[in-house]
Amino acid sequence: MRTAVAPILRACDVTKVYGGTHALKGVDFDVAPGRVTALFGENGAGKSTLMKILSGIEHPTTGHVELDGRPVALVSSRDAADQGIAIIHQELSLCPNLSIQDNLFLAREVPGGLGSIDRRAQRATTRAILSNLEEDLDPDQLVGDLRLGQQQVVEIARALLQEARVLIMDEPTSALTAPEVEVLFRVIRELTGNGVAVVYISHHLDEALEIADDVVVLRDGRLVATADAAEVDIGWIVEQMVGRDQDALFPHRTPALGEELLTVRDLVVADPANPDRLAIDRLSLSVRQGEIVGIYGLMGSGRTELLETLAGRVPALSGEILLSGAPLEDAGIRRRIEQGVVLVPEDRQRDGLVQTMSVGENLSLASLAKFVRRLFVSRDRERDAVERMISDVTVKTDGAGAAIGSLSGGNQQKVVIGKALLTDPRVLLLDDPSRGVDVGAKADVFELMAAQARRGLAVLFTTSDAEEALHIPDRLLVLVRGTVAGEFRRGEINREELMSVSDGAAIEAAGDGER
Amino acid sequence: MTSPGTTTAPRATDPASPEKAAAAARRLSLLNALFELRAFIALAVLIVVFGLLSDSFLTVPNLITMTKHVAINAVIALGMLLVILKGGIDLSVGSIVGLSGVVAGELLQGLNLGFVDLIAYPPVWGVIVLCIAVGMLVGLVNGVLVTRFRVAPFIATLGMLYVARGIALLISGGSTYPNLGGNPELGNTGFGLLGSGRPLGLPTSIWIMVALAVAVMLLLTKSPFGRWLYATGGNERAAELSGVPINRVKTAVYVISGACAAVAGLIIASELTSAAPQAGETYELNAIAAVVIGGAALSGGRGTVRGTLLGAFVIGFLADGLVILGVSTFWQIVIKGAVIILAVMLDQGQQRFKRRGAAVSAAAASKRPEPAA
Amino acid sequence: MTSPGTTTAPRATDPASPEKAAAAARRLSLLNALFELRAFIALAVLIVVFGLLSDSFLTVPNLITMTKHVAINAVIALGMLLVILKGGIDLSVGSIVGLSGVVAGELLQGLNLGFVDLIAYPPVWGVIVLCIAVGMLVGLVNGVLVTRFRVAPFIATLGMLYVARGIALLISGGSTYPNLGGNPELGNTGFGLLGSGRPLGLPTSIWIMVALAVAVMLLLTKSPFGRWLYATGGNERAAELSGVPINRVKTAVYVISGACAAVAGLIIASELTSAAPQAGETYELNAIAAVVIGGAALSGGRGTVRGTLLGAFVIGFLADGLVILGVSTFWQIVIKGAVIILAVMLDQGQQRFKRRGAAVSAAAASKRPEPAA
Amino acid sequence: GGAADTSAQNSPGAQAVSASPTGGGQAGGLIAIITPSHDNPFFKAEADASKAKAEELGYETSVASHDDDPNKQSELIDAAISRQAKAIVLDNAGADASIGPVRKATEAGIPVFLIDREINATGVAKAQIVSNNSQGAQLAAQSFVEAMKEKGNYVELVGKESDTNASVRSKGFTDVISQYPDLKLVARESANWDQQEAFTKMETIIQKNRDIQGVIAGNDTMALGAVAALKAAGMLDKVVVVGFDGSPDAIAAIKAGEMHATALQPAALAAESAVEQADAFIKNGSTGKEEKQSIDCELVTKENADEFGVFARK
Ligand SMILES: Nc1ncnc2c1ncn2[C@@H]1O[C@H](COP(=O)(O)OP(=O)(O)OP(=O)(O)O)[C@@H](O)[C@H]1O
Ligand SMILES: Nc1ncnc2c1ncn2[C@@H]1O[C@H](COP(=O)(O)OP(=O)(O)OP(=O)(O)O)[C@@H](O)[C@H]1O
Ligand SMILES: [Mg+2]
Ligand SMILES: [Mg+2]
Repeated sequence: MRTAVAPILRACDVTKVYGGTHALKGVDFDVAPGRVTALFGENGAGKSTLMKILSGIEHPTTGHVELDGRPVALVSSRDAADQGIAIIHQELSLCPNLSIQDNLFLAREVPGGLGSIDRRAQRATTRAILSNLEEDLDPDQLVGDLRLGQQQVVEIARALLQEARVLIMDEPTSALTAPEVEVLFRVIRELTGNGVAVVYISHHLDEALEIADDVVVLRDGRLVATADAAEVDIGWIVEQMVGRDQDALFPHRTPALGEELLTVRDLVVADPANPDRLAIDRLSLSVRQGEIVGIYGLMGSGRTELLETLAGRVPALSGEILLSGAPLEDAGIRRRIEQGVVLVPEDRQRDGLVQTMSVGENLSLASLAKFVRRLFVSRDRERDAVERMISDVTVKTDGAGAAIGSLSGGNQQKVVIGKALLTDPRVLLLDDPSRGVDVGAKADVFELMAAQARRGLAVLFTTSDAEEALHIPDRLLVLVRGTVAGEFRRGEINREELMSVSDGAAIEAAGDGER
Repeated sequence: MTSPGTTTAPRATDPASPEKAAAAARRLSLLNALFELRAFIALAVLIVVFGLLSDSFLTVPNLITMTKHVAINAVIALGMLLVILKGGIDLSVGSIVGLSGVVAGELLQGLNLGFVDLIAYPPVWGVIVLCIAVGMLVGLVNGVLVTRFRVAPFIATLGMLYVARGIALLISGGSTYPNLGGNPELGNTGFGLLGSGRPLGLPTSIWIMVALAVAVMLLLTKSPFGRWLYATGGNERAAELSGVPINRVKTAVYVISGACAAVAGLIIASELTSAAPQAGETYELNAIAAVVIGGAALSGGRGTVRGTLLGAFVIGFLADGLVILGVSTFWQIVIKGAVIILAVMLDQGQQRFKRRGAAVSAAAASKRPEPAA
Repeated sequence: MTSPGTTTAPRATDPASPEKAAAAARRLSLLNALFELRAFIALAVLIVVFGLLSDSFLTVPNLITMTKHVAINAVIALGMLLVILKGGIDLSVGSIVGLSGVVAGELLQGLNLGFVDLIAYPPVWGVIVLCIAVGMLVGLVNGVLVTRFRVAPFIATLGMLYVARGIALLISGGSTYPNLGGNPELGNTGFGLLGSGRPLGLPTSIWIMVALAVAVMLLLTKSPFGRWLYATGGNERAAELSGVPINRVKTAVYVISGACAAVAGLIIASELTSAAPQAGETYELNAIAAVVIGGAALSGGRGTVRGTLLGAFVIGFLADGLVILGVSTFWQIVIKGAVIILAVMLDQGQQRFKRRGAAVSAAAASKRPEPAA
Repeated sequence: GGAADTSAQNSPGAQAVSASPTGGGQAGGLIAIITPSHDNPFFKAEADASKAKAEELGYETSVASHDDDPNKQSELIDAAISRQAKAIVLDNAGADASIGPVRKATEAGIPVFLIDREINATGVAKAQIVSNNSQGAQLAAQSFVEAMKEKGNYVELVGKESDTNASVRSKGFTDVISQYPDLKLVARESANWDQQEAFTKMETIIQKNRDIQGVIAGNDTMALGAVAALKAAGMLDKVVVVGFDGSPDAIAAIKAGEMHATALQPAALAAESAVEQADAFIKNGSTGKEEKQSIDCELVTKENADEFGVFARK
C-alpha cells in the first residue's frame, strides 16, 4: 500500500505510441516526496519511456502529467528541469570532448560578466559535488578520458547539481563498482531526507530493492503492481515482471567434459582505451569441450579486453593462445572465426548489429562464405540456414525480412548469438550476454549456452551479476585488474565470498583513482 | 545498453483492431511505393515539362543524345555510390577523369623508350587497360590513406584532387592531345570507336553505362562483397567483429571508383578524339549529387544502383533541357542548385511522413480498450 | 555515443613499475607537446625552407603581403571552423564571396528606385552592412535547410553553392563592376580603404582577420555559446537533453560562416576596387583545408582558432612561397595537395604514436616478475 | 541583362527559343550560338552581337556557354544537331578538343562558323574568323616596348596554360620584346585569366623584386589585377601596364591613365560577319570567303581610346 503523502508528480492515464509500438498503455504513476520509488520491469516494459515523459523528453500520446496536483505540459527536458525534475539517463549522455565542469554546467553556465562564464565558481561547485560522491576528479579533466564508471558518476553529479525536487535515476549503476553504489545510496538517503522524491530503475533487482521505499512493476506498458518495499521480495517482483519464478532462470545441468579445447598462457594485453596501462596482465586459463566457464569481474577489470583478444580484435603484447594444442597466429578476427573462435560482443548496438540491415542479413553476415555458389550468395541456402537459426535461438520476429530495430533487446541479443552460431564455432565467447536483457530473455540465453555446451562447444562468458556468476558456469574465474584472482567450481563459494574477492580488489582499485 | 524497438508495426498494433492495423499497413506501403519512386517522379516531371515546352525534346535522337550525356556522369556516379555506401566520399574523381584522358593521349602519341631510342605504340586495348589501371592506382592511394593512415575521406580525396590534376597538367605540359584517332600503320587506331561507335544503333557510352550498372547491381545485391559493403557502411564495428575485412572493402571501393572515373575519362577523350588535362573539373559534385538525389545517405549503408541512375538522369536531362529551352546559363546554375536541394528535401519529407503516418494509425488502434494481459 | 576520446596526459597505473610508467608518461607528454604544435612545425619548416631558397621571402614587407593574402582565406576559415566544430560543412562560402562583392558593386553603382525615378547611392558603411546581411541570409537558408528540413549539410550547402553563384551572375549580368572607388559628390567614396587602407602600417584586411580571430576565440572559449557549440559537435543528443538549443546553435554557425565569407568578398572587391561575379570559386576548399590542417575533426567537436589560423598561414605561405621560387603552376597544384594530406597524416600519426609508445612501455613494465595477486 | 537573359525572359511563353524581335524577313530557322562563359564580358559581347545580327536577319537564336569544358561543348553541339539548327556560331573550347564536335556537326549537315579561336584543322568548319592574336600581341608588345623606352625589367602574366590563346599571345609578346636586350623578364606567372589571382601573384612578385618598370598581360582582366596591385604598392605611376582584349574596363583604365595600352579584338565585328557568312551559306551554299579569315586587332591607347566601344570601333 502506498503512503498517505500527496504525490509531487504523477502520470495520469498516460499512453505512448512509437510508430507501431505501444510503449505505455494507460499508466497511472505517482512519485511521493521523501521516498524512493523503485520501478521494475523487463526490457521494453516501458520504464524509460515513462521516465522520459515525466521529464519532458517525450510527450504522452494520450493522458497527461500533474505537478503538485496541477496538470503541466512539460515541453522539453529543459522545461522539466526548470520545474525541479532532474533525470539521469539510461544511456550516458555526456560530451566526451568537454571537461567535467563544462558537462555539469552545460546550458546552465554561471554568468561571469560580459557574457563570459564564471569558471572559478563552477570549478568550486563541481569539486564540492564530486567530493560528496567521493570521486576525486579534476573538474577540468576531459570526460572522454574517464572510464565508464567515472563517466556515470559525472552523470549523477550533473543531476544532483540541479537540486531538483524530483530526481529520476534510470539505471544509474550499470557501470558502477560496489563501493561506488554504496556512496550513491548514501547520497540518495540524504536527498530523501530533505524531502526529494527519487525514482530508481535498475536491472539489479536486489540492489534496487535495498534502496526502495515503494515498489512499482511495469509489464509490457501496463502498471501491474505497486507495493511497499518492506513487504515484498525479489521472487515476488520477478513474478510480477514475467509471471514465472526466478529459479527457472538457471537450468540445472551436469556437464559432459571433453578434451581441453582453448588454452591461454601468460597473456598480456594493453588497454586500448588508455594504453599506458595493461588491461590483461599475464593471464592464463583453459576451457574444455562441453564446459561453460564464467568470468566475473568489476567494470574495467579487463573482461572485454580478454575476450576481444581471444576473438582476434585486440592484439596481445605477449603470451600464447592455443586451440586444442595448436597455437593461433595473430591473424585477426576473420581468421579466428574460420578457426572456430567467435565472440558475442558486449554492446549489441555498437558492436553486434547493423541497424540498416534486416534480421536475416544480420544473422548471415559472419558466415556468408558458406552460402556462396559461383561468386554469388545463394539466396535459397542463406534463407534456409537463417530460418533454421531463427527457430533454433527462438527469435520472436515477423521473419528474416524484419528490420533489426523492430526487435526487443532480448531478441536482438539472440540474433547476435545466432549470428555467431551460424559460423559453426568450436569456442563460443560471450561478453556479458545478459547485460540489459530482461529476466525472460536471460533464461533463454542461458539455455542456449547450455545447449551449445552439450553439443561439445567450449563456452566462455563474462558477467557482472553475482547470481549468474554463482549459478551458470561450471567453473568461475574472478578477474581483478587483468589477472585471475580466484577460480571456483559451481557451489564452491557463496555470494559474500565472491563479493569479498572482487570488492577487496575494487577498494584497492578505487584507491588508485584509475580502477 | 538497452535496445529500442520491441515490435514491428504490424505486430505492434494490438489484437483488438487487426483490420485497422492492416488498413494502416496498406496505406503506408502505398505511400512508400509512391515515395520510393520520387526520383522517378522528379524525372517524369522534367520530361513532361520539357516535352511540352519544346517539341525537339521528346524526339528519339534527342533522347539518345541526352542519355549519352548522362552516361558519363552515371559511370562516375556508380563508383561514387560504392564509396558513399561505405560512408566515405571521393572528391578526386574529376581529376582522375582528366588524368586518364591525358595518359591515353600520351600513350597513343607513342611513349618514348629512352634507352633504345625508338617509340612504342601500345595497341588501343593496352591503352585502355593502362588508363583504367592509373585510375585504380589513384583510388588505391585514396584507400590506403583512409584505411592505413586514418585520414578522413574528404581530406584524403581532396588532396588527391589536387595531386592527380597537377600530374595530368605536368604530363601534358598543360596542352591538349590532338587527334587520338591513332594511325593504321602503327596499328593503334580504333580509340575513337569508344565514343563514336554505335553498336546496335546506340552509342558505345550508353552500352558501357548499362553494362557497368548491371555489374555494380550484381555486386551489391548478389555478392558477399556487396553485403560486406552495406554492413561496413551500416555499422563498421559490428561488421569488423563479424569477420568482414573492412579495410579491404574500404580500399576496394576507392579503387573501383577510380576505375569508373578513368573509364569516364576515356569515353570523353574518345568522343572528342582529343584529351585535355583540365577535363572533368567539378564532375565530382555532379556525381555526388546524382547519388544523393538517388536516395543514398551520405552517412553510409543506404543507397541503390537504380536510384543513382535516376539521379544521373535527373541532372543530365535537366541540364540539356534547360539548354534546349534556351534558358540563360546563369538561371541554369540557380535551377540546378535548387533541384538538388529539393530532391533531397523530398527524401526527408518522405521519411518524416512515414513516421507520422505510422504513429497516427497506431494511436488510433491503441484507443480501444483491451483486457489486461 | 561516448567515444573513448583522445587520452591527454597518460595516467601511469601499472603498479608493477611506477617509475618505468612515469618515465613513459614523461616521454609521451613531451611528444604530445611537440605534436600539438604540428601546424606550427609545418609552418616553421615552410618558412625555413623558403627563407633559405629565396632571400626575398623573409623580408618584413613580403611577410606583410603574404599575411594579407592569408587574411582572406583565414576570415572564411574562421567561419568554416564554427560549422565544422558543429560537425557540418559549408560548401557555399566561395559563392557567397562572389555574391557579396557583386552586391557591393551593384549598390555602389547606385540602386535604381523604380517608382520615383531617381537613383539612391547608399553610403559605404550601408553597403558593407547590406553585403554582410546578404551573406548572413544565404547562411540562414543553409541553417534552415539543415535544421528544419534535415538536409545533410554537404548537400544543402552544395545546392546553395550553385544558387548563390547563379544569383551573383544574374545580378551582374556576368560582367565585372569596375572602379568601386565611389565618387565624392555622391558621398559614397572610401570603399577602397577596406583593401588599400593601412592603419598603423598594416593592411586593413590583416586587422580584420585579427579582430575576427579574437572575437571567435572569445566566443569559443569564454561564452556559453562556445560551450554549446562544442557540446553539439561532441554529442548532439546529450547537448539537446541538457537544454542546449541545438537548432539555434546550428543555424547560428551557418549564419556566421555566411557573414565571414561576405566580409572576405568585400575585402577582395575593395582591394581590386572592382567586383567580379565569379570571384571566390573553390575558396571553400582552401578554407576547409585550413581548418583541418589546424587539427579540427570533420566529425565535429574538436578544433581551435589557433590551429585554424596556422592552417591558413601554411596554405597561404606555401602558395606565395612557390610563386617567389618561380615553381611551375602545375607543380604548385601537386605540392598543395601533398601538403594537405601530409599535414593531416601527421595528426593521425600523432594519435597512433601515442598509443603504440604507451603499449610498448606498458609491455616493458609487465615483463618484470611480480607476486600473483 | 545579357543575351542569355532575353531568351530566358520569353521562355515562359512555351517558346523554345526567342523569335526575331524585328520579325523582318522569313524566319530562317535556328542559329545556335555557343561561346565560353558569359562571366567574361568579351564572350558576352560576342554572343550579344551575333544574336542581334542573326535576329536582324530573321533567324531564331539559342545562346549557350560551354564554360571551356570540351565535353560540355560537344554536348551543346549535340543539342544543336538534334534540334536541326541551320548553322552554329562557335567560340570553341580548345583547338584540338573541338575538331571532333565540329566535324560531327558538319557531317550532320550543319555548317559551323568559328569565331575568336581557331581549331587545328581546316576543311571542317565553313569559316574560322579569328582576331589575329599574334598580330595583336605584337602590336601590344610594340607599344609596350616604346612606352618602356626599350629598357627595364618587366613581368609577364600568362593566361590559363591549357588555353591556346595564352601561348599564342605569350609568343607574340616574346617575339617582339626579345629583340630588345635591355628589356629583362623578371617573372612569368600564370594567373589563369583571373583578376584576383593576378592581383595576388603580382603583389608577391613585387615583394620579390620592386625594380619593375613594366607589366604585360595575356588579357585585360589580369592586367587590371596587376594595376590594382601596383596601385596598392604605390608603383603604378612608374610602371607601364599593357593588356589584351580591349575590354571596356581596360579602356576606362587607359583613359584614367592607369593602363598604357591594350590590343582590342573586334569581337563584335567577327561575330557579326560570322552570322552574315552563315546567312550567305544558308541562302546560296557558300560564304564567298576562304575559310581562314583573320581580323587584325587594333591598338587602344590614351590617344584613340574615345573611338572605341564594346569590343568594336564606335
Ligand atoms: N569509456 C571508457 N573510456 C576509457 N577507457 C575505458 C572505457 N571503458 C573501458 N575502458 C578501459 O577498458 C579497460 C577494460 O574495461 P572494460 O569495461 O572493457 O572492462 P570489463 O571487465 O570488460 O568491464 P565491462 O565488461 O563491465 O565493461 C579498463 O581498464 C578501462 O580503462
Ligand atoms: N524512440 C523509440 N522509437 C520506437 N520505439 C521505442 C522508442 N523508445 C522506446 N521504444 C519502445 O518502447 C518500449 C518501451 O521501451 P523502454 O525503453 O521504455 O523500455 P525499458 O523498460 O526502459 O527497457 P529497458 O529495461 O531495456 O531500459 C519498447 O518496446 C521499445 O522498443
Ligand atoms: Mg530503459
Ligand atoms: Mg566489458
